[in-house]
Amino acid sequence: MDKMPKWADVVLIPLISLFLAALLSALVILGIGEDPVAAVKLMVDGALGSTYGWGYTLYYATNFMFTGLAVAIAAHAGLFNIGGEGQAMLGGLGVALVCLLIPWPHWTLALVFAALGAGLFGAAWAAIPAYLQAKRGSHIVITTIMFNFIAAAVLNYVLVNLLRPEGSMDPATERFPEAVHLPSLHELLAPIGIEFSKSAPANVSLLVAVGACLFVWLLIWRTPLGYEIRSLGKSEPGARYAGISSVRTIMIAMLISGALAGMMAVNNVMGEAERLVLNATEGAGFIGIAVALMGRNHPFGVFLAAILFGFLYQGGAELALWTSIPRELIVVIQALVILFTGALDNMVRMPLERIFLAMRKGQN
Amino acid sequence: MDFLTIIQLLDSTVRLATPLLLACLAGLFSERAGIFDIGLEGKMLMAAFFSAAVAAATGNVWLGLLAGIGSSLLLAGLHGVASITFRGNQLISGVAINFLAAGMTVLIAQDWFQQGGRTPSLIGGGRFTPFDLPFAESLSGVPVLGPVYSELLSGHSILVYIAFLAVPATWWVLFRTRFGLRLRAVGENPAAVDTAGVSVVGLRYAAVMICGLLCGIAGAYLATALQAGFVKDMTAGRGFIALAALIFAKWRPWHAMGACLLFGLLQAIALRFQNIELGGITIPVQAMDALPYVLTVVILAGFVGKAIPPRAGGEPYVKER
Amino acid sequence: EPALIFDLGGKFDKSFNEAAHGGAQRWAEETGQSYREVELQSEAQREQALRRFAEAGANPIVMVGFAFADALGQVAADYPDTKFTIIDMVVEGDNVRSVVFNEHEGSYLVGMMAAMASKSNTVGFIGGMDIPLIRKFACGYAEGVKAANPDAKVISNMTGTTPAAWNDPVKGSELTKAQISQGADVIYAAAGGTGVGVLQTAADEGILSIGVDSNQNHLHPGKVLTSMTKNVGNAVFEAFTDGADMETGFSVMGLSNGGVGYAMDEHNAPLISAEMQAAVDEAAAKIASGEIKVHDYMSDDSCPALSF
Amino acid sequence: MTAPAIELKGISKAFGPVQANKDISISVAPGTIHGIIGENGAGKSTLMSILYGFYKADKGEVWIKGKRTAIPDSQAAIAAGIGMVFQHFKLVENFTVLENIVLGAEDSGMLMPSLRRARKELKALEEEYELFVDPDARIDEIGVGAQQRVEILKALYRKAEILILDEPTGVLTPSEADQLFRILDRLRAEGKTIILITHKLREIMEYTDTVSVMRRGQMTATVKTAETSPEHLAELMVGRKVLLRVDKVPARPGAPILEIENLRVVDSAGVERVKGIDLTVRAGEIVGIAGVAGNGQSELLEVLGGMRPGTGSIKLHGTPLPLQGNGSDAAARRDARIGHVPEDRQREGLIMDFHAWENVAFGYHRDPAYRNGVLMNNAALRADTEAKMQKFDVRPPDPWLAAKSFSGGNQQKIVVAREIERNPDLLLVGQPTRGVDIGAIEFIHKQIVALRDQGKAILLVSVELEEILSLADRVAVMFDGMIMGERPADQTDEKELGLMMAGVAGEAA
Ligand SMILES: Nc1ncnc2c1ncn2[C@@H]1O[C@H](COP(=O)(O)OP(=O)(O)OP(=O)(O)O)[C@@H](O)[C@H]1O
Ligand SMILES: Nc1ncnc2c1ncn2[C@@H]1O[C@H](COP(=O)(O)OP(=O)(O)OP(=O)(O)O)[C@@H](O)[C@H]1O
Ligand SMILES: [Mg+2]
Ligand SMILES: [Mg+2]
Repeated sequence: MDKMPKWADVVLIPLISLFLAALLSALVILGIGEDPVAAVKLMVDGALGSTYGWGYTLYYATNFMFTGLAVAIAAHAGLFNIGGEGQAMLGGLGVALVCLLIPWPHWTLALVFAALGAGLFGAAWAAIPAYLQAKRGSHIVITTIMFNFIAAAVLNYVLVNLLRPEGSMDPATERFPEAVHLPSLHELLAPIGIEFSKSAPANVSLLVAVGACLFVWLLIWRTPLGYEIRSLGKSEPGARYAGISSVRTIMIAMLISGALAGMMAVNNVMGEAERLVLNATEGAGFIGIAVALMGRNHPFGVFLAAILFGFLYQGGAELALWTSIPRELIVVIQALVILFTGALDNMVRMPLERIFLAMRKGQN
Repeated sequence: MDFLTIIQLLDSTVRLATPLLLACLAGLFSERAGIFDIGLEGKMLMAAFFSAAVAAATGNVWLGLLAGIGSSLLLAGLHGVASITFRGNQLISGVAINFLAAGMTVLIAQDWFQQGGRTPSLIGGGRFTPFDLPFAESLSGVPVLGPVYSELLSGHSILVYIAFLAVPATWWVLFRTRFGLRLRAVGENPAAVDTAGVSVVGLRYAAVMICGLLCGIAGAYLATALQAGFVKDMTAGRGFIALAALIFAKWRPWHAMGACLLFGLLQAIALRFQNIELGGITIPVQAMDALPYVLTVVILAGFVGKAIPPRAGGEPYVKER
Repeated sequence: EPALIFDLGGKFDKSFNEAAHGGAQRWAEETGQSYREVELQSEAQREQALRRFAEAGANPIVMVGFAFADALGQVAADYPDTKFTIIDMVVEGDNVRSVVFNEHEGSYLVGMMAAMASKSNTVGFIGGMDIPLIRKFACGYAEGVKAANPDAKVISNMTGTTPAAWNDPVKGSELTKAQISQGADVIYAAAGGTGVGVLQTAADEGILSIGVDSNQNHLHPGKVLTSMTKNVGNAVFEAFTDGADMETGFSVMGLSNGGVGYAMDEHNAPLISAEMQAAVDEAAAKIASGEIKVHDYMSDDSCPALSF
Repeated sequence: MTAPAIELKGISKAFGPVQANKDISISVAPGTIHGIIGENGAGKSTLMSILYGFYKADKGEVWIKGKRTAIPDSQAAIAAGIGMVFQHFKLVENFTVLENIVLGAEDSGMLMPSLRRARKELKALEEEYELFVDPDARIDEIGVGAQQRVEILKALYRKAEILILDEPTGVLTPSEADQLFRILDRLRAEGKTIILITHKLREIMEYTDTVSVMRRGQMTATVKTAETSPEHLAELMVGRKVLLRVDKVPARPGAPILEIENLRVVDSAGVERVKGIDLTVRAGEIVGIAGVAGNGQSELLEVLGGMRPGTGSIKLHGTPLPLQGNGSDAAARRDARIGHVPEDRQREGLIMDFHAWENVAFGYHRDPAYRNGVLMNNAALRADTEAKMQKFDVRPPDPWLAAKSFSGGNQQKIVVAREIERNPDLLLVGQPTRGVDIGAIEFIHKQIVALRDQGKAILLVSVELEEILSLADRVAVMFDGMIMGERPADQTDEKELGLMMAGVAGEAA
């Protein structure tokens, strides 16, 4: 007998946690002498009030879908992949190499191969921690943290010493050729008569991200491989009993996870910046953790949570632009969301369970 | 490299190893008690800010130190509530605390000082000043040992000496006191401690609070001794390097000191030299930056002795049948 | 309403960005009008900030730092009615004004002062990110040092290769200690926020330092020999003043038009002898008139006075 | 009359929806051994953990030596003179014996003097009670018997007057168990009071003075041991007459199905667990492996089930099966038509958070019957589950219920249904009825016998001698990784097997 209904676990708890996080965030805004209502209004206005705002919200959401899915799929295998940031950085390198080294005739082809390149590089960056976890039991949380730092160093080296164009002062690659320019939502929607902001960076990668959500959903809940991943995540001895190779499954789950994180680069590197800069990921790999926690590791939940965080991100940028509230406010909000949905969920769950138990006793 | 350069390099190693060492010992207490802590970074950062802020406001560095420790203890308490009382995921709690510190420090700094997330530069009594060991001046003339004593050993801030004294103290507490025995036991098998009539929760909170205390000193050192004020993100990953050192040291105090000195040396080298020529090959500075992390992965991979964490580490304690 | 975008160092870096901030503040005080500003958190936000201000109708938009060049190149054409000013870099465009400075000239002057103030005949240079622009500072400085004292030695270090190098006071401090141990007793920091660490450590260790961009003499009174001022504030002030109908194109700010110089005030007055000041002022006049030609590293990517 | 050493009055305790103890009262006289028996999950351990302050009762009072005593935590229990040896030892594995003993009972803040005093005291205790252990050995270096002695020493070091032992003999050989009871006798002679939880009626009959029976959270009876019989106790335990023997016709063994030769297993710590076993299981017979837990039976079953590597040879229908590397995993064993009911259904046999229908595919999830192209055919799987639930009388027959929501017996039925309905040539069965009530036991036993009667081979591992004797046709006894001997089930008895389990080899093997 469960202590409470499933919907309470899946919907009610995250919502209450989110509410608590929002409440505390409001207190923080009050604490720095600003008006939380005005701040929220500005955020909503800036992030959702125009197609320009939506364009940025969806652009960020695209990033977070990829990294959130990456965290989620690893979590299904019982692994905490904190390495999304590093994997996404390397994914950027993959995209840059694909876009710069090969003269693509059309963006569609470039997109496919850039996604492959990003996935490959991201997966490769996840492969070593995955292998060490699977074969040697090295704690993947620590190894992926270490690999984030190593990725930053590698990218730094590559951008400064190898890919920086002659005579440029920026540690960044040169601009990708015009041919690999991905159509933005403006360009996609104009033919069907929808006016979408021209300057917002949301682009066709959004569709790729939505596709990835669907793919992960099918994979996890509808394929034998997903079944194996979930089984391993729930019980390692069980997996051994069922003939599910933990090494193989950990490797596959982490490779997919790394590939998804890496594919974020299609959006931010190829779709937006159109060149690879330092710190292109802007912490999206870490936000993936919050997104997956919020979304309860379900692709649909990840989709919704990614949009929520896209909103927070764009809203936060607007705050920084138009008020004296620093952008770090969203880091605080993000921290509170992770704290309440991830680490303190028992604080919500325990009393809730008691309430449901009492309600059931009352009925009997 | 001449003798003086080497002394200088080691001198800077000591300075740079100090925050690592304090944070590493902090992690050691927490993890030995079975509470994983990837929030060392956040606690240090918070402490760095509050120590600098209070030192700037009062002009008294000791008050700053206290404030830094207090803020770090607050975050440690939060980690305790999440991972001990509510049996939450310790790793996630640590991640949240890191973000919380990264955001709150800048937010508060901006609110208080309007300097884009910094504190004003600390002057005079707002900073820890070098602390000269006895006879440092008069012995500096003695060949070899003179410079070693007066340049390398003497002239650091008092917190440096505290950090290095904390090593034998940690060893002594862990292995020679009742508290230490219980603390180690609770990290290995909390049920054994519980059935022996000792409070698991109490012990773990104590460990987490000691962790907070040491992280607080580490943060205060960064902002009020190593530098003169807070700038955002000034911990720059030191909490993670400390974590790496902790694994490298396999959770043992003396080894922790060795690991921190090694990583401090790597930082010192990376700070002073951009690219290093070694027998014809150039080692890029990025390689030096990444080396502590690479070494940690190698250790974790078990190629150089296996790092076995405390057995109950990371697991919330639930009484079971 | 004009807008100002700071680079990653942040507007209170006590140096480059702060100088720009000062100019904007001066404009706001003198005209009683307001302006918009934003500090970036990451590389990726440059374009967003530019577009957002342009969308919101800010005009002109001023950005400080060479790193905006690429983003501006993308954005400028999309907003033909908006005027942009970029500092430290040249960007083509009908609606873009590019302002660059002859930092080598100012650096030459402070180099002379360093050489004259040095007792050990060894002076130091600590640069921020290792890019041609900073080498330009270093090269001019070295030439100035040699001009005042041909036997003097110049030790030069760069802080790093990424924008993080602008904001790493610890590294600045460590490099300062290293240079001191090599005998330097005057150190010139051209490193943005990193310079804060340089000046601090120099003051702690009892040697002289030279500030950059803003007048940094007040940071450690009596310990900062002088500052190489780069009148970024003026550039911002002018752009704001010119407003929406400013003249676009390319403008060079040097010694002759007050774009660069060295700072004198009550904080460093005791450090500068009349003789030093006379020598420097003479050189300044000669440079302005073209009699002395200071080598510009960026003209041929080489430096006769210093090797990197 | 002296006051009872312990008196519990009206103790109740619920874990969420599970009422583990309901209004329980007992009283135990000082200087006696009091037994507590009851089925798995009856609430015995819960009750004792409450007495020891490990759990807090929802309701009820505890009286010690005639005084009402609040026991909010173990500290209070220890202060009241209560010591407890848990079913799963509570020792710090990488500490020494001495450190484990002083842990929580140190004299002062300094460790060294405490250790010195404990060393002296330990000597005295050892001699007094014959509780020998090396004080400087690490716990993970000593055997379970010695670990148990450490637990008892821990209690005595804390001056316990009342000693609770929860299933102490489950992990001991018969001779170790005898030694334990000699120690208990001595303690009783000293006036100490002992509470003994056990499943073994023999131990109750031989060593206790009084005995209480628990059923479904309630105390159903407390009687003087001298005035009762095993049959009567069994009846009290389950609420009806118990049929100990399984109904079955004599086996008609056919061709060998499984042939094991010189099988060896080394565990991850490098310890050899199975040391060269030869065994044959024929079609139409049930071979039972008896032995005290931890003598290599689990490893034997696991290597056959493809859960761990081994060396030597195993053949199925004469075809060798690989023991390492490719083709040696559990999936390959299933392909070879080997079914496996694992020892631990909750850790291995089921994913507790999965729905019943997902668990029915567990291990067979790549079966084409459950496939629909690259995707899984969940509808077919659910239909199949419903059929299996009907046939095996799983209650409630709801495929959508999570495995953890079924009771132990019904969980086991799901596992058994999954494995037996595959109609395997060889069925490996580990502890099929552990934690399962008597009704389900009968059902599961019947299914196993039916499979045998279809001419399939069955290898049964159980620590319950009774189960082995009633279900198996042939019994092999394992001790220390080796087979001590084989007997036809109807030509041996518990006594002979018990000797072999203690390492005394039988005559002809
Ligand atoms: N910590 C717990 N949380 C939830 N339920 C529990 C817990 N401990 C025991 N239970 C439940 O309480 C009931 C009684 O369990 P208990 O362990 O006391 O039984 P037992 O008689 O000792 O059984 P066994 O013979 O298997 O040891 C069972 O239904 C069990 O599932
Ligand atoms: N740890 C636990 N947490 C939650 N519920 C539990 C726990 N342990 C047991 N239960 C639930 O308590 C109930 C009784 O469990 P238990 O295994 O003791 O049943 P049982 O009466 O022995 O049944 P069966 O005769 O089928 O074995 C079941 O519904 C089971 O799901
Ligand atoms: Mg029990
Ligand atoms: Mg049961």
